[in-house]
Amino acid sequence: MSTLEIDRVRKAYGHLEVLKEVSISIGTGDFLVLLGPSGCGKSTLLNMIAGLETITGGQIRIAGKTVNDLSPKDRDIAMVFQSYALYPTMTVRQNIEFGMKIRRIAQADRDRAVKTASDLLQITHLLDRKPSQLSGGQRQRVAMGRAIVREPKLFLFDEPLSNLDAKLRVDMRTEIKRLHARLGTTIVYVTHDQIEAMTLATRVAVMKDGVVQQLDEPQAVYDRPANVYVARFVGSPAMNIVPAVLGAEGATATAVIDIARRPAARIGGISLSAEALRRYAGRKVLVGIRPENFSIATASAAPALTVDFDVVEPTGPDTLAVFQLGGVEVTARLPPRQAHAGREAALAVDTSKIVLFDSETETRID
Amino acid sequence: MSTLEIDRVRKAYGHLEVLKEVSISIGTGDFLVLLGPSGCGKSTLLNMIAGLETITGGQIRIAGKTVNDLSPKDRDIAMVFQSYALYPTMTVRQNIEFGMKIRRIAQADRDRAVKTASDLLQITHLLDRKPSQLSGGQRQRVAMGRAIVREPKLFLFDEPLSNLDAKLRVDMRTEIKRLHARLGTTIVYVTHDQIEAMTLATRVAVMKDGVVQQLDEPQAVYDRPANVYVARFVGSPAMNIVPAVLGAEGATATAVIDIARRPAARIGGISLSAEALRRYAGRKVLVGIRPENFSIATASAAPALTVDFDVVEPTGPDTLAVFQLGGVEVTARLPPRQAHAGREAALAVDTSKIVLFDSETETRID
Amino acid sequence: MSASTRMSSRLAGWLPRIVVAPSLLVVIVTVYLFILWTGVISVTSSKFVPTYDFVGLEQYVRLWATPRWHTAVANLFIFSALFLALSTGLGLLMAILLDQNIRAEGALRAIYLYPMALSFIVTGTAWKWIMNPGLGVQKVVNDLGWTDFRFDWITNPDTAIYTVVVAGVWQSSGFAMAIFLAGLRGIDNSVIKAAQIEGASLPLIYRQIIIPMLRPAMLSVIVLLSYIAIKSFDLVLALTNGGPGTATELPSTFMFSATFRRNQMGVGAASAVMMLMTVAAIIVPYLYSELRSENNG
Amino acid sequence: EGQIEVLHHWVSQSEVDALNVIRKELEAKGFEWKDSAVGGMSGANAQQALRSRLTAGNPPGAMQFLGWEGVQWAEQGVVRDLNDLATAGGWREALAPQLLPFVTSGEAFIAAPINMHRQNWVWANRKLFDDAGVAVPKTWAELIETGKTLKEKGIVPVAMGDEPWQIGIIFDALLSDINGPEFYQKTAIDLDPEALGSPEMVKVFDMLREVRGLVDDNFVGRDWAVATGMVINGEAAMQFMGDWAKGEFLAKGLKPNQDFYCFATPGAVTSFQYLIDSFGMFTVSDETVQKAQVALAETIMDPKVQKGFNLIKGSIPARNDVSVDDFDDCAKLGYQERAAAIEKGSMQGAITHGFAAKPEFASVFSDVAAQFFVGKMSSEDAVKMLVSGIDNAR
Amino acid sequence: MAEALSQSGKARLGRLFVYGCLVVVALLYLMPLWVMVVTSLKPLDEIYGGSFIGVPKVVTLDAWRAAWSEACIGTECTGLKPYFVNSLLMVIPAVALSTGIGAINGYILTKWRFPGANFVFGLLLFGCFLPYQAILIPMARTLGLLGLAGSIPGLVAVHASYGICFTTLFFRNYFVSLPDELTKAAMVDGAGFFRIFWSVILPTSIPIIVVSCIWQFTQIWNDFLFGVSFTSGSSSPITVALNNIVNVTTGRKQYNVDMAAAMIAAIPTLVVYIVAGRYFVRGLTAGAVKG
Ligand SMILES: Nc1ncnc2c1ncn2[C@@H]1O[C@H](COP(=O)(O)OP(=O)(O)OP(=O)(O)O)[C@@H](O)[C@H]1O
Ligand SMILES: Nc1ncnc2c1ncn2[C@@H]1O[C@H](COP(=O)(O)OP(=O)(O)OP(=O)(O)O)[C@@H](O)[C@H]1O
Ligand SMILES: [Mg+2]
Ligand SMILES: [Mg+2]
Repeated sequence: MSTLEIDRVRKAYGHLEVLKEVSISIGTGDFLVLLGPSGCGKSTLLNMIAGLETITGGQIRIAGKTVNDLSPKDRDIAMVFQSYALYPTMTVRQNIEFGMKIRRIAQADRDRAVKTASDLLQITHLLDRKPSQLSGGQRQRVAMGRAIVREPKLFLFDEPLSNLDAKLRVDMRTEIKRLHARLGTTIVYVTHDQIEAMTLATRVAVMKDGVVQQLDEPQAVYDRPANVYVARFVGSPAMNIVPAVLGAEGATATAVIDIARRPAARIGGISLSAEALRRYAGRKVLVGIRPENFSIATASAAPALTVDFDVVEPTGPDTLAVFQLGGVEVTARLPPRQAHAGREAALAVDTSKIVLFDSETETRID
Repeated sequence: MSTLEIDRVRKAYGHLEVLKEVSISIGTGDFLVLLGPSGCGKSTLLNMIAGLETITGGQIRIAGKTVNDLSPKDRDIAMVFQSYALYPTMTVRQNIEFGMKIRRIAQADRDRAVKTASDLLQITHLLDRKPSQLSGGQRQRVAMGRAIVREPKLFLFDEPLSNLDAKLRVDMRTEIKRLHARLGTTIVYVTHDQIEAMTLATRVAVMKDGVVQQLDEPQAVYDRPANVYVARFVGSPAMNIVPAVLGAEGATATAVIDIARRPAARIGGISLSAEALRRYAGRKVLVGIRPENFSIATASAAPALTVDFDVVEPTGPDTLAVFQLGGVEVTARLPPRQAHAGREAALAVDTSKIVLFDSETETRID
Repeated sequence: MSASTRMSSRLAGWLPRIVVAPSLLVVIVTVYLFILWTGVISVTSSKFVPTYDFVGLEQYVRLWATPRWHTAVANLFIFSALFLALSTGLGLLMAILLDQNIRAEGALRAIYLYPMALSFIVTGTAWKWIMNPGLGVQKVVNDLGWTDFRFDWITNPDTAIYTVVVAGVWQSSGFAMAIFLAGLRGIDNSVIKAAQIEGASLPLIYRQIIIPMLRPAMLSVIVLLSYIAIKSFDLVLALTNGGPGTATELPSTFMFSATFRRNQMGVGAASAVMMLMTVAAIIVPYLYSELRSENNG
Repeated sequence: EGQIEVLHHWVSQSEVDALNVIRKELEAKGFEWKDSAVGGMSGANAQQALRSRLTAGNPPGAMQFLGWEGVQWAEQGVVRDLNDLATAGGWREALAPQLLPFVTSGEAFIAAPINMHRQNWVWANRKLFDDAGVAVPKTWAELIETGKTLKEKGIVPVAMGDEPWQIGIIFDALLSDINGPEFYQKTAIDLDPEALGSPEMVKVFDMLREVRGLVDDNFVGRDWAVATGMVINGEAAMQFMGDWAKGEFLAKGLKPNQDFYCFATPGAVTSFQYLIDSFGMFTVSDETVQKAQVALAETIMDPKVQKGFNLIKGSIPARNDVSVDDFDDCAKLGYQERAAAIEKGSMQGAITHGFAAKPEFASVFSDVAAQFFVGKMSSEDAVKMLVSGIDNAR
Repeated sequence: MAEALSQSGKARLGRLFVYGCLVVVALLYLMPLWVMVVTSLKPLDEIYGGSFIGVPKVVTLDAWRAAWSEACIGTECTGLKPYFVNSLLMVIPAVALSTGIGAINGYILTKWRFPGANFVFGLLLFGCFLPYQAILIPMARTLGLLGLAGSIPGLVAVHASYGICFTTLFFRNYFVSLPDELTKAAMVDGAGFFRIFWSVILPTSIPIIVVSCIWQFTQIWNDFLFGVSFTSGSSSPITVALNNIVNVTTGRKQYNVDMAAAMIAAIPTLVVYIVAGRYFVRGLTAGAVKG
């Protein structure tokens, strides 16, 4: 268990800069999730932390000690791979033991460690099978078992759940969360699935093209995304980003949004700093509204806009309604059976959750 | 566009019965989703509809005509596969044209059809690429394009989205939904992802081990699952199934549920037919509660039970809280920032959404 | 799981079988019927040309009483074992080395593979010279000053078979290399990374993890090399012509000379049957298990 | 006038030049010669090709026969009877009676012999002999002594290769030279078990072991012509080889008796171990081919052709009645010794090239001799192996 | 996978070692070729003078010229030229036939499986291991009956028949890894048995076609046994002619011509290996790996 500091780290393959001055630092017991689309450099960064890739520039410190020049085995880390990377010719037990064998740990200690880990992960009955005889979820557990027995300072996970089916993914997610709670080890976890990031992390680093866009607690990233990119990437269905013109009404702002074949909608009571209000009044901005912040207008929630539903998708617990707003397609998450395709509807908006972005730089306006 | 009747269809591979008297019938323009876990026989059934597998017993009728002995090309169907099955050596255009070429359709007509389909799917700029040069989502569109140009009576989809990543899956889902609305063709769609089933279907057939468990509208399947299996399979997180003892209170039922280290919870006001009430009063039943039907108790929603939260997973729009109830693990979906791990909480339950199951047969009690 | 399908008309359903039938017929005739024919010859008294008088197992008795045949059988085992072991080992080693991101990989690969392309009718002569103590390697090394150096296996009946092994390995190890290389290219990178993180050294990673993972490639190498070993004919003829004496006789050369040089067609046929039985004893169980496991999987 | 395909295994330069004498003569008669050569393995490849072709029902018009091949094919009834021609051409009278078993089958004449090689020659470098002060040996014991003398001088006494047939040449010679032609008859031809297992046979192997001592260690894989080259170059003193080796000396411009010696392997009775090449005709239905067959047979037996052919090939004519005046000294010597040998009964077919025992037995001789020569087997064991091998092949 | 391994400072020494090994092995492998080349460039006298594997004192191309167009094969002094053509006439149809048939067999055995398909495959596969010496005579008889004896078409038929075993193995193992859905999609599109094979399956099989062609080309081009058994004279393939140049018993060997002839005979296979070698490994990777 230890801290991890990534200090202006760069990585280039020839002329191609894959990571550009990435700086992240987390404390003992933190669960850092690197979140970003494919090719943004997540795995590269993780491999650099592991010592599997050379570092072009900057420093990586584990527990305060610079590890730039240490080989993987001297960094006291364990890693779980997307493909699990189990040794296919060894049994589960041999897979878990392998690292200990190399470090010449006595048989009795090895047995004890295997027992503890396999009990924890409920794979004791699988110890004598080969990986090919396991299901995806079981393989995943074995890969974790292999990591756990090392008792490392730092756990690294590279998209460990993306090969599992939806159902299993949810279960294993909870399991990893529980494991983290129990072991308390510092974890770096790579994923492109924002739900995983949200549920697991204590800290999320959203990356794009080798640059960290935002580093924060998950709910903060969700509620106050640093820019449009993060806003769109985190959350599903994605945050709706609607062009609007900002008006000042006292200390709060009002967004004026065009609606096709109807009068423009006016969403008032958006809180904003006085300075920003001054700067953006009368100018074009981007309004971010999460789907769950729409609701069917009732007595208590006054209607802010009236729209025509385009497509309606019931998901079971909720219904997703798609409609046009400000010239873009917008999704609202509503309770079941309240929305019907092709019908007109009056919607309310939870203005306290609205986020505004500069229409040029696309960064958040506070 | 046409109707599809599957009439007591059976399929056996040697001694292994894969489908056992499956009967499903849908009308013109319906969107039937076959939903079930891996290996339950979904693909087999779809292949039988397509004519790619022989029928061991029973009849399949398309537009009222028995097709048991017709070859695939004579059934007037089109099919989209999980792996897309694009012809790797042909360009996108050639892929889409291939079926028409075989049916000796004139070049001009072919061009027109390709144009229409590719415009519809926004792949016109990709027409001269090879499949290997396309992204997953683009490949998916091409596969659909290939199906669309056939203008078939029936579209068959075999897990068309399961190779896409989460984000893209959501987008393509909406697209398919829209396509169905636009073309109005009858569709049979195979998936093991319940969200897809819920959002797309007009009719869902939930299958298990070659037997149809429930055939109904999606929301009906969600709200009134035929048995515990369906209840657990549809919805994520799954419906909580909690053992309880049923008590009668006037015309409604009360479920009495044990809670560890606390007094038993009594959830009253569950509506039930008089006959069932009589039969089950005082007996053990299974109570089904969906995660979203829990809420933090307030003045208006009276507390039904007090529990200790075990794990808390914020997902962004919601927070999932896990706790023990009736000896099983139960998940509640709550608004963000309202739940904290290790804390006690008073929860309310929306009793109108509760479903009861026989504890032996596991079928729903009405 | 396959697209085994039905078609509307009966004929169409039979089409695959009809198309595969001629090949099957050809193979049944040219392989199985001919094997049967050879089997029949082996129980007749045929000498110069086939005669069809049943003599029981007399030719087999004769065969096993021929010292030359014993030499041939013993040699087949020595040769096959060494040839397989060395070709596989060397092929694997070269494949591993070639897989280290080598700059001139294409050229090197071509060099290792070219012996497969040459007919042994003449490369045999080149090898004969190279291994001749008075002309080849030994002479060169002796001339360089190491006068004690000996490489005269080819002159000694006890060691001559090893020269055949050397030439055989030279010819076939490149092919093994190609298959192993293909296997290595298919191995998941992250397995190696995982082992590295666990602290395994490179040789250890190869020994404990990668080489065991090459089992499918290993199987095909062994099958194809066995095929080459069993058929080795030109190799022996060109290199040693069975000599010195009869020291490098193999069953294939024995069969040929019994049938065509010694007027013992019956004995030749008997030796062919013995060889086929050996091959079948090895190959049939292997085929059976391979095809069965595929059905299950 | 007609076309004839001739299947043969003569592929070296001198062989082909000699063969061209026949071909030209035949073509002068207006026939076309279609050449089918299959070299290698002392004719086994050609044999195998022939067998395939006969099995397929597609025999060539004519085929070169070595040893018992012709007779064996005749027994299968596929060879054309040339009796009419033989009678008309007086073949029987012109040939040594010892040859007849190889060119006749029953009453029928089945092949036309073109030449006769003597196998048991010794070729020696005269200069080396003179320098060492040794003379042409008169007995094997002398030969061994001579060899040892030469060996002390750093000369390889005997040049040879390890091929079984090269070893066989020496074995054949010893078989007759040590124990006389009758012993050769009893063992190599009659396969008398008693003679085969006799102490005399042990002596033959003992002597063969002595010869081994005269051969250098690099003999493995050495071609006979390379060995001849060693004698020519003065690296080696002697070689046991058939008269085809003579061509190598003559090609270098060396003169018999002046630069090199040619003498028969030494024995109490000088033996003449021969092999002949003959051509047989297969029964075919095509009449033009039949005509060509007759023409070819006549050409081969034409004394003029035999002379021309053998002048090139290094052998002597199969016919006894062809003058050898134009031939070199070695050939003349061979011609004379043949006449003597016919009388003394020491003109005998060579085992090694299949003119004594049938192939299944001949190969046992060659197996045993070769294994003995290259290995460390005792003479007694070799004899035992020979007896049981011959028994097994019966 | 190699990148994963190469890193760190001391790696340099390791790489030196790797290159060292590779080059040494390569040199050993080239040794026979070098012997052949230098020998082919020497005059015959130099060779018989005792210089076998040394550098030539006099370099001459006479041997190459002789081998190509002057050397006598029997009494026909045409060199290898006409036989080279014969071999081409034999190898091209034989490779095409066996590859084509193997491809369609593999297609049927994977995509149109019928009861007993595995058994059929097993029957074909066992044919790979037949010692050919054992079947020469029956094959000769069969060719005679078919009227194909002694001709190039006959030889093509023989090679194609035995080639089927190997090519079927190659293609089957490759096609097993092609998704069945491809065939299904084409069927739904209305394509029939042959159309699917021709338009969908075959174009995806380039790597394995290359493997099959290389293997077959090498085997057939270098075959001597069938060539000598089933052809004669001027219809012989190049290996038989080569044998006739090389395999001299009671004549004098022309080593330089022998070596030149051998290399001429090997040129097509060498070219095939070098040109297609890249696809060879790729093709093996793609599917032929399973025995
Ligand atoms: N060895 C390499 N040489 C050159 N470029 C590379 C190399 N390895 C990775 N890259 C590039 O670096 C970028 C980042 O790769 P990386 O594997 O870190 O992405 P990622 O975020 O893990 O994506 P994914 O979600 O697909 O795994 C990509 O554009 C990739 O093409
Ligand atoms: N050719 C076959 N021979 C024997 N059994 C088969 C064959 N094809 C499929 N099965 C079996 O039939 C059952 C149903 O298979 P099917 O492919 O229809 O499942 P599925 O519901 O589509 O699953 P998945 O979601 O994994 O695609 C499985 O148990 C499978 O093993
Ligand atoms: Mg990655
Ligand atoms: Mg399926």
